[in-house]
Parts: sequence; structure tokens; C-alpha cells
Amino acid sequence: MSATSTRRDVLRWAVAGGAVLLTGCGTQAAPGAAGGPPRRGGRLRAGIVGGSAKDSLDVHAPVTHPDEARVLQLYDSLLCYDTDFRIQPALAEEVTPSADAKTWTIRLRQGVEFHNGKAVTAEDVAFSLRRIVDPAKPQAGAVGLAAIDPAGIEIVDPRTLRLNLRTPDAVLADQLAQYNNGIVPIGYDPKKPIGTGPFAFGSFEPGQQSTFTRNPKYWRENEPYLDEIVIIDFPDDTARVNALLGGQVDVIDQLPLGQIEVVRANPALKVLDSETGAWTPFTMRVDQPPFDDPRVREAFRLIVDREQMVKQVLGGHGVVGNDLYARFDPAYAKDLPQRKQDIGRAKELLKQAGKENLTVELVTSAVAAGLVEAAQVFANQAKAAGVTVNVRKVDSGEFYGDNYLKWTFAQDFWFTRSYLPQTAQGSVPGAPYNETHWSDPKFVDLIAQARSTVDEKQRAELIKQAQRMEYDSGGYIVWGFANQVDAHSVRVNGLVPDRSGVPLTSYGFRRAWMSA
Amino acid sequence: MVRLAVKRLVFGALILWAVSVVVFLATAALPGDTAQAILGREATPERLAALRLELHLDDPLVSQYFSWLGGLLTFDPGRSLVNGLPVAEFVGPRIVNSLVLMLTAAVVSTPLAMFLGTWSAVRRDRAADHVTAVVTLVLAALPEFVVGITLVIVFATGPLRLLPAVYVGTGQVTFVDLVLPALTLVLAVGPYIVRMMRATMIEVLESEYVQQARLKGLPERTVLLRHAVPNAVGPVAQVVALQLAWLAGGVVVVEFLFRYPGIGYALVDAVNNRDLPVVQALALLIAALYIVVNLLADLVSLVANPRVRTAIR
Amino acid sequence: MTTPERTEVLTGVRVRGLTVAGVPSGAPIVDSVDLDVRPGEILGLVGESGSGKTTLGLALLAYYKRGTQLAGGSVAINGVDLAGAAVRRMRGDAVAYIPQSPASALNPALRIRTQLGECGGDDARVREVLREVALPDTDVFLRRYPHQLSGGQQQRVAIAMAFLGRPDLIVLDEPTTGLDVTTQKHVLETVRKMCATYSCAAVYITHDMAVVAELTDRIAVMYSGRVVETGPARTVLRSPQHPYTARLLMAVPDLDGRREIRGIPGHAPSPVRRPAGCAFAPRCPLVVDRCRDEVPALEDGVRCFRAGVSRFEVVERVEVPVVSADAALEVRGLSAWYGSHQVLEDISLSVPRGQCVALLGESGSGKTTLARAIAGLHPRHGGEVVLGGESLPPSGLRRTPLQRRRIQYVFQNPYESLNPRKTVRELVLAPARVLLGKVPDGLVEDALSQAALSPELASRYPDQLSGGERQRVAIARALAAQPEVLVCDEVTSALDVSVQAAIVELIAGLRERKGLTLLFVTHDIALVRTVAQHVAVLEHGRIVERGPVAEVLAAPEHPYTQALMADTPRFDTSRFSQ
Amino acid sequence: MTAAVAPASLLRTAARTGRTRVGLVLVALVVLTALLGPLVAPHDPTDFVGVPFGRDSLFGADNLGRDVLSRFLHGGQLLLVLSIAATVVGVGVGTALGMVAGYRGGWRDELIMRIGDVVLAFPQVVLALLFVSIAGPKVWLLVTVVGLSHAPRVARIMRDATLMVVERDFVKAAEVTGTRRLRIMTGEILPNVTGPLMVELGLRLTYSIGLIAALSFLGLGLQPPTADWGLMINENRIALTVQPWAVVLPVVAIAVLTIGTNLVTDGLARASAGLGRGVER
Repeated sequence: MSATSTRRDVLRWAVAGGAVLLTGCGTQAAPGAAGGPPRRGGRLRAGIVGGSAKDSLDVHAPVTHPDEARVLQLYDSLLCYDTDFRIQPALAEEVTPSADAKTWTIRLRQGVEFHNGKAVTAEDVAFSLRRIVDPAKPQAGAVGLAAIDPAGIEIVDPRTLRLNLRTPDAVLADQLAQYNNGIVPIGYDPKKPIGTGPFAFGSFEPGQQSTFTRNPKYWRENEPYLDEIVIIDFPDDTARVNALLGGQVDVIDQLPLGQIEVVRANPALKVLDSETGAWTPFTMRVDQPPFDDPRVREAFRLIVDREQMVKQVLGGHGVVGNDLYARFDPAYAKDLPQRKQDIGRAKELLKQAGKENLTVELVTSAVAAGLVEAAQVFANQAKAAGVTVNVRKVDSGEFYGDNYLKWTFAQDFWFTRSYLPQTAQGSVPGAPYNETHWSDPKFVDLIAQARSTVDEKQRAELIKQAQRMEYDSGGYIVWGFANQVDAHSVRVNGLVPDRSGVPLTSYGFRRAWMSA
Repeated sequence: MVRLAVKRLVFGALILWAVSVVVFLATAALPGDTAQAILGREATPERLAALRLELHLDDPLVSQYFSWLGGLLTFDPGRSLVNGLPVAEFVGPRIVNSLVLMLTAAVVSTPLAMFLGTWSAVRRDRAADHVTAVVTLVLAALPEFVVGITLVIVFATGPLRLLPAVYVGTGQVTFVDLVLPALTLVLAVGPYIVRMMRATMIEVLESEYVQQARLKGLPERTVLLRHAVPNAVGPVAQVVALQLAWLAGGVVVVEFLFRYPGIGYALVDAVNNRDLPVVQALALLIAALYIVVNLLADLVSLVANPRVRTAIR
Repeated sequence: MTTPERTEVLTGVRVRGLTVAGVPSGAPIVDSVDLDVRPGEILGLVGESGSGKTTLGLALLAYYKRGTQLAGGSVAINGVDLAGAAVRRMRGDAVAYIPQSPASALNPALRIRTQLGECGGDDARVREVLREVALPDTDVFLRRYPHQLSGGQQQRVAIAMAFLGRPDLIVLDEPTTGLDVTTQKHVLETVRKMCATYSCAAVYITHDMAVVAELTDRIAVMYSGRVVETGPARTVLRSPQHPYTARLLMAVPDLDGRREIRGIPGHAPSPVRRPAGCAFAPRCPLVVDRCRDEVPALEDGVRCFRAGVSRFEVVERVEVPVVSADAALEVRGLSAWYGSHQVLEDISLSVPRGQCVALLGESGSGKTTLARAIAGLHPRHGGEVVLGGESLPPSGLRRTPLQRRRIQYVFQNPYESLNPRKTVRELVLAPARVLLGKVPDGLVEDALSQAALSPELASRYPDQLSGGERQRVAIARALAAQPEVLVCDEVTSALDVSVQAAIVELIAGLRERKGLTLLFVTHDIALVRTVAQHVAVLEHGRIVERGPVAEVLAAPEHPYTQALMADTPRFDTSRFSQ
Repeated sequence: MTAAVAPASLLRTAARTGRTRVGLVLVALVVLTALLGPLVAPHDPTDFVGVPFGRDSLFGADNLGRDVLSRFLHGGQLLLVLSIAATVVGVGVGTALGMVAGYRGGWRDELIMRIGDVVLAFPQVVLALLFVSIAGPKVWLLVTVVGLSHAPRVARIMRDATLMVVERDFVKAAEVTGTRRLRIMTGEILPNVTGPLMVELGLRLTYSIGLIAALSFLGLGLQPPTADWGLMINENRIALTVQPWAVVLPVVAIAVLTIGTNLVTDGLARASAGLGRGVER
């Protein structure tokens, strides 16, 4: 596939259909390249970070990492991302926007069945979408699908439905590809989870472990290879790594930096290192002093030594950022100059803003790998510019407590997303996670235009303008993109690097197989 | 005796009630609520509102407390806010697991430590005593997790793969799962008992009744086992009780390290989730455990030393 | 008792050159002791506290407490040397020990049956010995734990334990300490009977000369780790050869009141600081230079260069007629409680100004409670305490400083009543500071000298003082407040006889010279005669008899007083010194 | 005869035993490291000298590539200060309450001891966890929570000690003259409970060190990027097998300090018991 192909092309191409498509959101590399042809059977035990009594199997409301991993086994969405973070058809065979991006037509793949044997119909899709956007109980994906009007969902025929949107949305496909917007049958009950995924529900102990058995009728050819998956919760890093080292699990996600060398040195284990578009920004509230002065924001961006950040925080497992997210978006502004540390200029800007010898509090929490570490490195770098950064580490309960999204200077973490879906999440007024309170009317206007622009080139142009604005005066400091580092036993094959930022090839156990 | 026991039980109940209030207020004061804790990163105002409604979090605190207390008095500690399971059902197996772990640790460490302490006291100021003293001092000074990690490296992830490094399963623990966590606890708790036993034994060995027993010409074995040890058991029981009560807290770190499905693990999780009914049930349980263990220790003292019967008012 | 002299070599106990040293100081706690005890004979080992008598007693069983060790000499019983492996076999069999305090020497965790059973002998034998010591031999009794027995019963159990194995030697370490006189009498009778029955050699350790006089056949007097005089009891008591023995006898109170008591100045040295020569030299009235340089050897039963020079002098006591005086202190209808337990019932008492009333009673009679109620230390009482016509509030806290000042209280135990963290000066000043407001110059020195203490002691701490000095400090503290009435609560019971006599002399002198009114609480009927003009006998919280001392003691009317008079061992000088 | 048992002489008596001396040396070693460490540290504790967990320098780098040795040398001061402060708070409050309970008795005794029971019913770690979670990890809060969680334990001991002293006649002697209660407590009782008091000080210091280190370890203690031993252990324990020094150095320091204070406490306990009983009189 050529690098210049646009999403629209992909979708159109999807209409053409073909054998290759059936492997869908996977790498096109032969899965058995190293270990011979894929072998069927076996049981994979996966140690997944986090997990808690609050664990859930609800397709639309995963809250922990193990939840994500489970959802990805049980359910499919209409579309999905491949390992290069390009949208591919999944349960939908074709998804087509109208020219004004106000109407989207979805055509379902033929012959897909739920775990209980019921065929997937347009009614099920309508039920799933309505469940997500239900105003009485909005689900995780509700924000992204905000344009969908539950009343405007038209069933055209059992395999086709039409979405009449409230507002134009040229990038709805991105949302339909989110794992938490999976398709479930009418009458879905999270306690008896039924989906179309590669594995069917076996057992579930919140905070402990869950099992899944092979779905023999899975729609993708040959997959899955394994008979059974065991997903085990591991809130503690040491315990998770010990389980891998002790041979009690076959794969783990989020290998801690300090253990990479240990795993590398172990001939029985392998490291899976994926470059991603996941980012852990510093968030400056543009409506609060001292960050209401754009000069201060720029000064802070100039304070950051990004190379050092990547080296110290990520141990080199990542790439530097340029204060912009969505690095895999085709419209990503590669032409903007790479920002580099410039303490002199930063001091000058602070002086102009009358904010010399500034002291700020940086709120951090160990809610994602590297946050607390990044905060410390930044605090150290800021000293050179005469800025005192007091790191305040709070527990996750407090971080997401009453001050969530209101911290003046804090951090956050995001998986890989394309530009417009990301702005809908965090960079426009009314976005649920607008932690920087960024609300420039001109920017809002640009985004709105882009969302309703179906033409790729025009849209890319608009996006670039918006990116320029954020680059110059936004509230984010995007210092880098962390690699996703996982580890597995050498017996596990088929897992490949993946750009999504979701660990273990987006928990793609359907493609994994165990060598003898 | 009966009056004493009743009085102690009433006091125990009062203490438990005070603990419940403290725990309730403390959990209520925790920043963030259950809904925020469940949704975490996904806590948008709309979803928060919907979840709060679902979880009855908007009820006033006092009514939440009393409905919980009322439930407790009818032996129904309510349901977990987080996963909707009845607390008893959710916590029950974990209590069993923790008790099994703690009891194993106690059953192994107590006689062993008492033996070592006695031995050390008998060999007072000799090489064996000094070696025991140094070893117990060092062990007592090492944090549990260091001991635990070391044990894991030695027995599980290193060249010797005799035992599981962590617990993997659905809540049913087997003997092999128990070995390393229990051993860690034994090494954490034992040294204190050894030292206390040694000190008490030295005191007892210097007592006049031991002198009298020796002057009767009894063999040293009899002097030790019949005359000295029973009189040391009483005071040491108090220390053992304190250590067991400590286990209730110390078990948190160990359970985390070994991913052991017990109450310590569940408590940290419940605090993180702001799962009020579970936190309260567990905190009350730990407090109750403390009270029961102390009662037991008193009982042991009573059995071991008939004089205490008259000494207690 | 009728054993011929010449058989002494093989039977009985033979101690030669026995030396027990402290660890690590090496100072001999027991120094070169030679003793012989024949079968059936009771040897009284007499000594004041710190003289090493208990250490010696244990050494006779080849037992050395931690911190002590055998440094030389030997103990042989019936010709068998008590050393090495033989010891354990012989203990409980050939040798037995009756401890000072059975309450702490009986194992609290074991039943009487178990503890008796360990001493050899079958069940029948256990019951037999129990009957011999006049204890019940029932199963109920045998099932008891030590704490369920009375003090006298505990002591009898200890005696039974000792005699179970029919020992050749039995060591009794002050076995009647803490028992009331009647119980003491019974226990002593039991001991005497048992020793005779079993024809065993007994060493009876005590500080009480009266007990020695009544019980023992021979005496060994210890001073600072050495036996200074030994011989048949009669001989030693009648004509003591060693100056220490002589002075010691003069200090023993006389129940019959014919003799004044005299204390020995100074105090006995600890083994670590024993002087180079004779240990008694610093206190000896007959000391010569040689005494200070050279340790005298034991010759003819005496360890003294000036043996025989000293004599036991009887200072005849002159009975002073009691003159009438107005009451300085009056108690009217006083009752007192501990919780719901009434300890005093309707006590009325009058203390004439300038005179001494002795409050006589055994432990538990309520005498200390009465004293404390008067001093305001026991507010839970009814009735009235009247001082100089003024009724005092029950609680000391409610009394005015003046009222508090006028009654001062001296406590029983000077080791307990002086705060060890304060200097003598601070101690003496404390009540004066609170009660007098302005402290006059020289108050401390004045009070100390009144209590016959050197002013140099003012900078010392109580731990640096001997027991007698401490009690003097306590008295000085009371005097510093310039009281009218001094309440002395068993002030000599924690002290040695020689010191007791000196304190009694001091108190009597204070009354005579300063006109102090005294309430003297004591359990020792022998002291009453020496100290007081009036006596009130207290039994179970009631005054059962009262009157002038001479009258009451000469012809006691109440059975209790009569029993006290009869059961108290007499140190009857007339028996020896005619 | 024994000398007066002032605290100073208690220490002196204790220092005569070999173990106490070893303990004092160990404590001194760690205290000196903590006090002088910052002066001799080769780097600033927050400067980056290499890749995370790198092993270029003497003891390598930590999880952020900071010099382990420098962080170790900087990391002891605060722990010591906090432990001492918490100990002083705990033993101070506990002693005051224990003395009031023991001396005054009655409802005050009941009230104090029952409240103490409630506090005691929580394991110290759980108590600290709860309060630090509520108010956030603040230095004063750490000191207060750790201190106050000691208080009932100290109060129990001091109550018993006070009861023993109250029974003694010199307290009665002071009462009979009408000395004020506060004065009796400070002047008569307090100087006579210094034995158990010193032992408690030592013991609670040991526990404070452990507890504060444990809280730091659980991430509830001091704030990053502070160099702190407990925090160091927490930050680097994941790489124990790769870069052991970052964990081993603070663990050893804390262990040595604990062993040292334990030995000194032992010595104090023996000395005060010995003085009370009168060794070789």
C-alpha cells in the first residue's frame, strides 16, 4: 500500500473487497516468518498491567488495561486499525460518507455470526451505536460519536444502515474503528458477554483473571490459532515481570524500563518494541496564570530538552515530539521546525512576560508509565531557566478526582489517534478532555470546517493551519512519543510491532500462536 | 471470668463501632469519589453523573452510613459499589486466603521463634546467642519486600525454579502458592518473637521459682520445659498477638508482591476505587481481627499462667 | 543434739574456706567461711542485709546466682564433697532449700501436686509430709495453684517440698519474713519439729535475733561476707566475744522493756568496698590500728583481735511515768473504705501533746490506712480528724497549707519515699517550699543536723546513701516543715536492727527535745515499749485495746493482744545474762 | 551502690556494653553519611549522568539516569529528620497521655486508653495510608500521623511505668504536702520513668524509620524528585536484578540504622533494668 493513499482511498478500496482484506487490521507480513507455519492449539497466559475489582467486560465501558485486552478478544468494531495505524474494514465491508459528510452508509460483511450463532445484522449495529450514545448513560465512545443522532439511524436492509448525523463529520470512520465501539447483539448483557471476537467468553474474576476460548466461527480466515487465552491482572510491575521470568505467563505488556535488559538477556524471552503515536504531554491551562500568557507557554516549550526527555524517561525507547500529536495522521505537519531547547530565549520570554523566577506546581500521578519520571526531568530542566517546578504527586483517585481537567499544570496520556478525532477529545471547547482549556475561536472554526470537509487535500490544508496554531500557542508540551515495550516467551509467535500504543499488537492474540 | 469476657466483648464492639465511624469519615474524606475512581481517565461529567446516579452516590453521607451500618447489623455488609457483588461474597474468599496465609505464617513462625528465643536465652552470651541475635536483628531491619524479592529470585525466577514467583489463578490458593508469601511473613514476624522470647526467658530463668526448681535437683530439661517455658508463654503471647495484628497490615505489601488474593490486596484496590462498603468491611475486619487476636492472647496468658486470673480485675 | 563432739568429722555438714566472688568484680561476697552443722542441729546464720548470708546459704547447695561464682573452699555432706556431677543428684535429696518468699519461689503456673511430686516420693509420701507440716492432704488442696494459698500455707508447702526427699541438710532463708507473728510461730514450730523428726542438719538464715534465740542450737554471725563469731546459741547470746555481736544484741528491742536499745553508728560496707582489715573496724568502738590493716582469723569461734574485750551491756530502762496532757491530735469515729471494702470502723484515738502513741497492728489491720487518713492521703473516710481543736477536711488537697504543715508523715520504706532523681537538698526543701512559702536560710542544714546527718550529704542523691541515712533524710524532710505532729508509718521495718535502734533513738530524742507529738505505727510489739507512752492495738480495722504502754503490755486484756504477746519470739536477755 | 539514674548516666551505663557501642557506631555511621553526604556527593541529586539504570559510574544510575551514589548521599537527611520528629511527637504525646492516664486514673484513664484502643485497632501502615491518601503526602502530616500512631503504644508503656512510680511513697510524700498535680507529674514521676522513656524513644525511632521508609516505598511519603532512601527503593526496585545498587545502598543504610538504633535501645533497656535491679550490689 502506498504511503500517499488516503483514508478515503482505503475505504473505497474496501468496497472493491478481496481476499487480503479478510485479514483486515493486521500486518501483511507472514505471521509465521520466524517459527515456521502457524500452529493451532495451545493456551496463552497473558499478564496485563493493572486490573482491579472494578474490572468489567462491558464492550463499551472498559476501564482498566485488562478490560481493553478482554474487549479486544470478545468484540469487533465496524472498522479497525492495522499495525501501521491505517483504518481497515472489520465487521463493515464498506463505510461511505456523503459529500457533505452528514450521512454515512455502512454495509456489513456477509455471514458474520455472534458467539451464540446469531448473524450480525444492521439492527445489532443500530442497537450498539444507540447504546453508546444513550444520553441517559453515555458510554466511553459517546464523545467521539457525538454527531450520531440515535433517531437518525436508518436500517436500509439487514446488511445496510444509514447514519444521518446531527453535524457533518468527515472522520467518523476513525471513531467506528475504536475498540470500545464494538458491535454487540440486541439485548446485550455485559454479564453474559457476546460479541463476534476471535475468542468467546469463558470465565471472569474481576481483579484476578479471565479466560476466553477459541471462536471456531471467527470471520477472519485461519484466525485465531490458540485454543484458549488467560488474561491475568497484575497491578504490581514486579509481580508481572516475576511471573514472566518464572514462566507463569507467556506474555506481559508494558515491560518496565529497568527490566528490558533482563528480558533481552534471557534466551527464553523476547522484547516486543513498537514505535507508537502515544504521547504523554504536559498540560498548561491557557486560561490560568501564568500560562494565560502565550509567552510563558512558549518559554516552557523551549525549556524542554526533548532528547534528554526521551533518553532519561524512556531510556531511548521513543522519539522526540514537536508539540503536536497525531504523528501518523497523513496531514501531520512535518514541515514545522523541530523545537529545541533554548534556555536563553525562554528566559527572555519569561522576562518579557514579567515572570522571571517563576514557581509553578506540576501535578503528576502514576496513572501511566513515565508520567512521574517526565515531571521530574522537566523540573530539573526548568531550573536552568530560573523556573522552580514543584512536583506534586497524587494518587490516581485524587488525580481523577474533583480537580481532574482543572489542574493548572499537569500531565496526561493519550494513545495514537488521528488529528481530528483527537481534537474532538481534547482540543476544542466542549471536548470532554480539554485539559488545557484551549478555545481559540479561529482554531475552533478551522476544526469545524475540517470535520465537514470530505476532500482529503482540502482537509489536510485546514488541519495544517490548526496544527500551526497549536504549535505556536497551544497548551500542550508534546515532548515525545513513547515506544510500547512488551515482552513474551519465545514460544509465542505472531505478535508484531504496532503503532496504536495499545500493548501487544493491540492485544491481538488472535494472530498469536504457540510453537511446540 | 464470664463477666470479664463479656466486658471485653462489649468494649470490642464499641471499638469496632468507633473504627467504623473513623473509617467512614476517612473514606468519605478521600479526594475523589467512587464514580471518578471507576471511570478514571474516562471521567467525563456526563458519564460521572450517570454512574453516580446508578451507584446512589448522591445520597447524603449520613444516610449512606446508616444504611450501611443497618445492613451490617443484619449481617449484610451491602454490595460493592464497584462491581455490584455482595461484599460478603466478594470479600469472603479473600478473607479465607489471608487467614490461611497469616495462620500459616503464625503457625510456622511462633513455635520456631519461641524455640530459637528459648535456645538463645539458654545459651545466653554464648556464640549461638550472638549469631541468633545478629540474624534476627538483620532480618528485622530488612523491609519485607526485600526479603520477598530475594526469596523470589532464589526460589522462583533464578536458576532454581522450585516455586511459583507469583500467584496465578482465580482465588483458590494451593500449598505451593503459599510457601513464598508465608516464608516472607515468617521472616518478617519471627525475629521480634525470637527477641521477646529470649528476653522473657532470661527473666524467667532468673526467677526464684526456676532457682527453686534447680535447687530441687530437677534436670535442666524439666526446669526449662515445665518451669520456665509456661511462664514465658503468657507475656510472649501478647507479643505474638501484636505481631499477628501487624500481619494484617504487613500482609498488604506481601500480597501485592506475590499477587496473593487476600484482603490486603483487596483493601488497597478498594481504597483506590473508593469502594466504600468494601473498604469499611475490610477495615472493620482488620480491626476485629486485632481485637480477637488480643482476646486470644489474653486467653493464652490465662491458660499459661493461672495467677493472671486473679490479677485481671 | 546429743551427738558426741568427736564424731564431727564424718556426719553432718562441713564447710571449709568457702569463698563466693562477684562477677566480674571478683570481690568476695562470702569470704573464707568455715562451718559445721551436725545432724539434727539448727544453725542460726545471723546477719544484716548485705552480709552475704543468702549467698552463703545457696552456696551450701553449690548454687551460685548469676553474677556470682565459687572462688574457693568446699562443702561436704556426710563426707561427700558437694561438687561437680554429684550436685544435681544431691539436690532435693541430700540437700534442700526453703526460700525466703514462697510466693515467688513456687511456680505460679504449676499445681501444688506437680511441684511437690517433683521432689521425689510417691503420692502417699506427699500426703504424709503435707500432714506433717499441718496442711490438708486432700486432692482439692493438691489441685490448687500457689496463688490460691495463704502466705503461711505457701511457706508450709515450701517446707514440705524440702522435707519430701528426707534431706541431710536443709537451708532455710528467712522463711518467716512477711508472716504475722502467730503464723511465724507455727512455721517455726513446724521447722523445729521437722528438723528433729528427720534428724537433718539445718541452716536457718535470719536477721532476727529473737527468732535465733528461740529456735537455734548454734549461731554463726556474719558481717560483710565473713563469719565473725560462731558458737552455741546460748554462749554467743550470753557473752558475745565480737564487738559487732555485742552491739547487735544491744540493738534488739526488748519485749519485756527492761533494757534500752542502742544502735550501731555507720553502716556495713559492701563487698566491693570492704576495708583492708577487719570489716567492722570503721564502726567498732574498740578499734585499734591493727584492725584496720589485717583481717583477723577465726579463732575459737571469733574473728577479732580484741575478742572478749567487748561485752554485752544491758542498759537498764527506766520507766518514765506518763503525765497527762491535752490532745494535740484527735480522731473521732473514723471509718474508711477501699472501694466497697471497709478497712476501718469507728476509730477514736487521742494523741496527747508531746507524747507518742503507738498504733500496733499486723498487716491488714488497717493501721497504715488510719495513718494515711490522718495525713490526708486517704480521703475516702468518714468521721473526724481534729488537730489542735480544728477539724481537718478528709482530703489533703482541701486542707490549708498550714494544716498540712502541722502534720508531717514519714513513710515506711526510705527506698520508696525519696525520689531518687532529687538531691537531698531538693528533697528536704520540697515540702518546705510548698508549705512555708519563704524558705528560711540554713533550713536544710538545720533539718539535717536535727536528723543527725552531716550537712555535706545535702548534695548527694538517695542512691548514694545507706538505708538508715535515707530514713534520716525522710525525717529531716518532715522536720523542715516544722510540724507539730509526726506520723511515723513503720519507719524502721525496712531497716536492719542496728539501724532501727538508731532511728528509734532519734525519734524518741526529737519528742523529748522538741516536744513533737508522735503517732508511731508499727507491727513490732517489742518496739512499742521502747518508743511509746500509749498504745492502741488494731485488729481488723477496730481498736481492740488501748492504754498506757506499761499497763497494756504488762496485763493485756484482749485475746488478740495476749496472743501477740505470747507468740512474739522473745529475746529474753535474762535467759542468758544472769 | 549504683549511681543516680539520670538519662545521661543511663546512656553512659548502656555505653559500657559492647553491643551498645556497636549500635552507636552504626548509628553514627549512617547519621554521618546523611549529614556529610551532600557535601561529598559527586553530583547534584537531580542531575542526569547517564541512561536509566546505566552502570557507568561507581554505583551506576537510577531509573532516570541520575547518579545513585549522589542520590544516596543526599537521601538520608530528610528521613532522619522526619523519623526523629515523628518519634518526638509520638513519644511526647504518648508519655503525656500515659502519665495522665496512669496518675489520674478514673475516667481520664478509661478515655485515653479506649481512644488508644481504637487507634491501635488499625495497623500503623493502614492508618498512615488512609490519612496520607486523604490529605496528600505532606511532611507535617507524615510526622503527625506516624507520631500519633505511636502515641497509644507509648502511652500504654508509660502508663504502666507511671503506675509503678505512683505506687511509690515519694509521690505520696509530695501529695501530702499539697504539691500541684502537674508539678508532681513533671517533678516526681517524669524523672523516674526516664528508663522506659529512653527505651521507647529508641524503639519508636526504629519503628519511625521503618514506617517512613515504608510509606516512601509505597509512594505515600516524600515527593519526587527528592532524593530519599525510601523513595529510591520504590523507584528502583523494579530493576533490582539489573542495577541493584540503587536499591541495595538505601536498604543497607536503613537496615544499618535500624540495627544500630535497635542495639542502642537494647543497651538502654538492659541498663535501665540493671539499674533498677542493682547489678552486683
